[in-house]
Amino acid sequence: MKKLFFLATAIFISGCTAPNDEKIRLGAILPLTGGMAEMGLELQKSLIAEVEFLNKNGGILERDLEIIFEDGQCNPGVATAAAQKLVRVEKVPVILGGLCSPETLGAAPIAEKNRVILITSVSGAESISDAGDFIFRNAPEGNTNGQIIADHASALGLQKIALVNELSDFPLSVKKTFLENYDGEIFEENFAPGTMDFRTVISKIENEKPDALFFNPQQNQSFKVFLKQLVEAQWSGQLFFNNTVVGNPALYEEIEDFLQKNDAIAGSYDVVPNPQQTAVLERFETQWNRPALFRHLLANQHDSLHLILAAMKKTGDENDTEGIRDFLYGVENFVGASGTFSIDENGDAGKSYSLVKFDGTEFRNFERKK
Amino acid sequence: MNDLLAQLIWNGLVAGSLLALVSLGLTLIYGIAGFVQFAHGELVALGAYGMLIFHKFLGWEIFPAGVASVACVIFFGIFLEKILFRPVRKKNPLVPLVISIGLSILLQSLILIFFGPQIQTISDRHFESFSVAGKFLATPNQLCAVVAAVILTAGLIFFLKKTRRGQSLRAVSDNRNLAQIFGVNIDSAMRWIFGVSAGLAAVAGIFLGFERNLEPMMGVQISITAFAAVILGSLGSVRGAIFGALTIGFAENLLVGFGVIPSGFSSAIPFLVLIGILLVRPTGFFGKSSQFLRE
Amino acid sequence: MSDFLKISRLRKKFDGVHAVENLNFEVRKNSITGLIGPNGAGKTTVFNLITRFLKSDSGEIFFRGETLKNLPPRKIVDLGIARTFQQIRLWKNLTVRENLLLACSKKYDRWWDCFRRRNEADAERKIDEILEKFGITNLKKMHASDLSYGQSKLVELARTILTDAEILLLDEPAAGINPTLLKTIEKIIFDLKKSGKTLLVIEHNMPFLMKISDEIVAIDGGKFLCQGAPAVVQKNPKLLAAYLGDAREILKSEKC
Amino acid sequence: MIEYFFSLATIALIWTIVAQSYNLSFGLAGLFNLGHVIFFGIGAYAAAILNTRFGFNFLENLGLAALISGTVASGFGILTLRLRGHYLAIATLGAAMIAQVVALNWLELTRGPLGIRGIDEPQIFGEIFVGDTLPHFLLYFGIAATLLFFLWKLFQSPWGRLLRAIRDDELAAIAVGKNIFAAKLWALVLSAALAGVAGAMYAHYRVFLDPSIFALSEIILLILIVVIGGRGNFWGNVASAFLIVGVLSELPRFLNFPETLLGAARNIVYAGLLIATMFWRPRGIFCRRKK
Repeated sequence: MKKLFFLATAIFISGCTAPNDEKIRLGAILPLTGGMAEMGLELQKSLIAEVEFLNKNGGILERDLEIIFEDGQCNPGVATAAAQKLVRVEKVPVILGGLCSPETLGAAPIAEKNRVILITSVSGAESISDAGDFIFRNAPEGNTNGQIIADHASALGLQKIALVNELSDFPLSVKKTFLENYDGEIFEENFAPGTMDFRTVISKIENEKPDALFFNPQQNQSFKVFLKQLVEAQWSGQLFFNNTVVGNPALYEEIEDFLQKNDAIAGSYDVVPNPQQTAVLERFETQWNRPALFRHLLANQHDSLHLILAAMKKTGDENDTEGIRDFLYGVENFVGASGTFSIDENGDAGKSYSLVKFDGTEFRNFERKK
Repeated sequence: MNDLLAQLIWNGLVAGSLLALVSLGLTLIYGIAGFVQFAHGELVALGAYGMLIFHKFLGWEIFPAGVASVACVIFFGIFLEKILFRPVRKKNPLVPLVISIGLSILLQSLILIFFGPQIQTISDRHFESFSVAGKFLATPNQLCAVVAAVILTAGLIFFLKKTRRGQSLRAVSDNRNLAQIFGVNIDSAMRWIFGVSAGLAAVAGIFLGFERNLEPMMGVQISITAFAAVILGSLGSVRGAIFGALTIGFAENLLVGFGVIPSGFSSAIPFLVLIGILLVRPTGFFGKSSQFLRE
Repeated sequence: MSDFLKISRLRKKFDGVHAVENLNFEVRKNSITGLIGPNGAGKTTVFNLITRFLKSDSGEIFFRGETLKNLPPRKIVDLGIARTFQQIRLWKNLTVRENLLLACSKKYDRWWDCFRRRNEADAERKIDEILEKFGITNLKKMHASDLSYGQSKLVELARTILTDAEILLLDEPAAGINPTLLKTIEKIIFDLKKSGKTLLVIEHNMPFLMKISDEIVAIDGGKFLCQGAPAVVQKNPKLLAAYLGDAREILKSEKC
Repeated sequence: MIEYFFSLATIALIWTIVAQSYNLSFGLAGLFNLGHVIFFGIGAYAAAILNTRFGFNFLENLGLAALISGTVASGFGILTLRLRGHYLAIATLGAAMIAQVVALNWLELTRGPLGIRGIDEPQIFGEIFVGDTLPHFLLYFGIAATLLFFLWKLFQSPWGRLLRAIRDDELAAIAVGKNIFAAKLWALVLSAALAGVAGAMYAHYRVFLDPSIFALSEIILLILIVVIGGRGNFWGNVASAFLIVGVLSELPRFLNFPETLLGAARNIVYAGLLIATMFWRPRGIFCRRKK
């Protein structure tokens, strides 16, 4: 009976989807479940809206565009399996890369080995820069975030800062540069991803009476719980955040005045509103009839998509990944929804962070004290 | 302003009493049905999400919404017992345990699909925390949680010890066949136990929802910690569950508070305490030391 | 050697209840000794103490002169003391052959033996021989869970014999057995005695026990009552009081 | 297309070894140990650290991972083998949670959440790198076959029979003079060593490793495989590992479920399978129904 069984599964597998070739197919790996699903699904919806719009206006190289989404779950093992399926079954030439760094790092070796372009618009871990020749990053590296906040803290003359980090790759790279650039006293506390009870950590910090508190999460889920418990602990003092909390007004419900009172400052992408960006947000709103969250990430992702499409237009053949790779390395002062940037020899878009301050409803740019 | 030790003790008490509500349900089910119900955490989550529906979406007041949410979870608990656990009651305890693991994953996925992955809060209005005797800060929600836990625990113990129905439940948990011979209706006993434990879980869920906001995976974390509490106090013993929950609640807060254990390790504390106690007493704190032939 | 198995000043207390108190008795080599007493007299506890399943509070047990103090229970069988249980303990998922094989072959009990060439021929032979004697060879391939109560009793007895221990502690071998099967068990016990084995038997079936035992030890409430030949012990007033309570009238009318 | 199924099959092979080793300690010896993924994770991390920091190659790592997991298991066993039933289960589940937190926090050793990157592809006899999929699958198939043969011999040996007896009734085993503690400890150590080897193979295959290897989802996947395959049933577990890891975990991907429901869909498939098996075939779906 067992022999029969093995035979059956083999037949069943091979008979599956055969790739049709009239559409240009791209892959995308995003966390569609788990802690980061909120951000992942938002980016997915934006991509769907972009593709809808492009296909309505003639598509690319006179063919429609299609994006195949795979769930990376912020887990390297799952991301590798997803990349293998995209590369070997769907045979996509380009993968719009992982959201969290473990996803990108899990998928990168597969893309590199099969000469498939992988471009991430969010992952901040430094190790992505040397992950491979076909691996690109259209997002700032995590550590610049830590640097500008450290400089600003020194500028404000703060002596002692409490640093609360989530044990994930992006926050750790932010913490590394923050510690390198800030010479005042540090009181550090770490928490495991998914922690929901910060009361004890907050009581410990209040007992240390620091001048400021730098909350450094990977997922903004923990921001909402941490802030709620911070308000209930009647905290008062300067607040710093990394860029993951920017761009999602839902997070700031009923703590607007608390943030403003403690003049909350966060690192964020240097996202100057420009026509392309508003167009992206409008397309999202028409498609999903609600305003978009994580607007700065959507702008980045839109630029990554359009970089790829521009490269394909130039090479005339979407499967010529070497051609696309060379085009990308040659990108100089590309004007996109996330501003103008060029790509360096590591495949990074060399973007930088700027500081934004909470003005009652949103984190917005402000001129920093020199 | 306020003194750290008092604040930590209060945090420990709040965490401990919420954990006690969850652990009581677990130990009752083990006492009577002989297996650790893995999906108990999801009932806690359903209590919280029920509150979200009634209070936030339907706009009911807190108290009626709470009662409605608890009632729904109680019926759901009884319904689960009827369709999933009754048919396998005769089988060895591993079978219902594995079914409850499957049920746990199923409920998590359903919550994820219906309520979405993002964090949600039950009430928009914020709780103003107030200082108690100048020593520590507490919020009204925490206070109600501790009071509710004390009342419910005392009520449960009274119910089990004094009332006829309660004694029949204890008889069933002691020896199911014997109780059956003396005319105790096993099915109704099971309904009572699963209903009561689901109710306790829902109440804990509501307070947890106010205390820490809602997310689809909130059930897993609290139920694993409750497993540690129940085992630590030794399975099936009510005072063991309460003792275990309070020990873990205080250990988590005091050890992290005074830096004995770095806060990154806080989720491992329940199990460090558990394994420590099990080394000394292999059947939990209140367990009879296992004579070879007795067990 | 007078006392083959000697219990001296044995005491065991279970949270307040004196299960066994200051018990002394001996079992002569190659004898069949009955151990009787009303329910709850501590008979099975004595078995558990001899086989060190339970640790005694105080007192000693001597087997062929050596003390059994602080020996782990698994070593007791190697010394030559084997036992059966009040409720039958067979391995349900194993076949009868496997149940018996485990008792007699100790050679290949380590995991790296799985690579050595094994010849369990002699063990197989011993099993066939004893099944033949018990008349249950047809059960060899059956799963232990499918056996009837009587068959399980026989298989457990066979398993205990196969450990070829010198002294066998039988815990109610005749309980719930129909008369025809009782005959086989009786024959088996007499054969064991002939082949030089010693038996200590707990039994409530008085006629059967009186018939097979050379000597009877009676205990009640964990304390020693009397020891002697079956006929003598039967008459002992203390024993009757222990069993039947103080019903003097019944005593007069019954010719027990 | 075929290459993808070989890569899936390689993962299924690794999980077959883990499931079969768990089948030895949980299925055969009845050690209700929910923390078996600890040994899988320790083997993976041992191989990752030894390879990236000390330059041990693939074959050496297999041996060393087995050794390290085995020693950890012996210490672990001495502590936990006195526990029974649910106490053993929850204590070992707790140990797995502790292992995850330690792997997350011990930055010097495991680089914490950054994970360990750049583990070499497996290579055998010096420099033959087994890079792409087919030779990779063949190498892993060879290793898996030898390990499974060794396990099969164990299952059939008198020692295997002794373990099954201990699972049914410990006291009877003591009464016939068996050293049940040693047998159970060896069962745990052997199953841990094999899980360690599987961990090393996983690390070298994935070339990237992070603490999620100790996650609850891995524990549940392992229970699912052994429960479907049938406790103590050798071939059942091989088939169930391939069915679940090879086919079912990728099924939602193939049936183009709406992307947003992909993860939840897979969990629902697992949950349904778990509950259905327990209702109709508690002894695993590959063994003949009890007569």
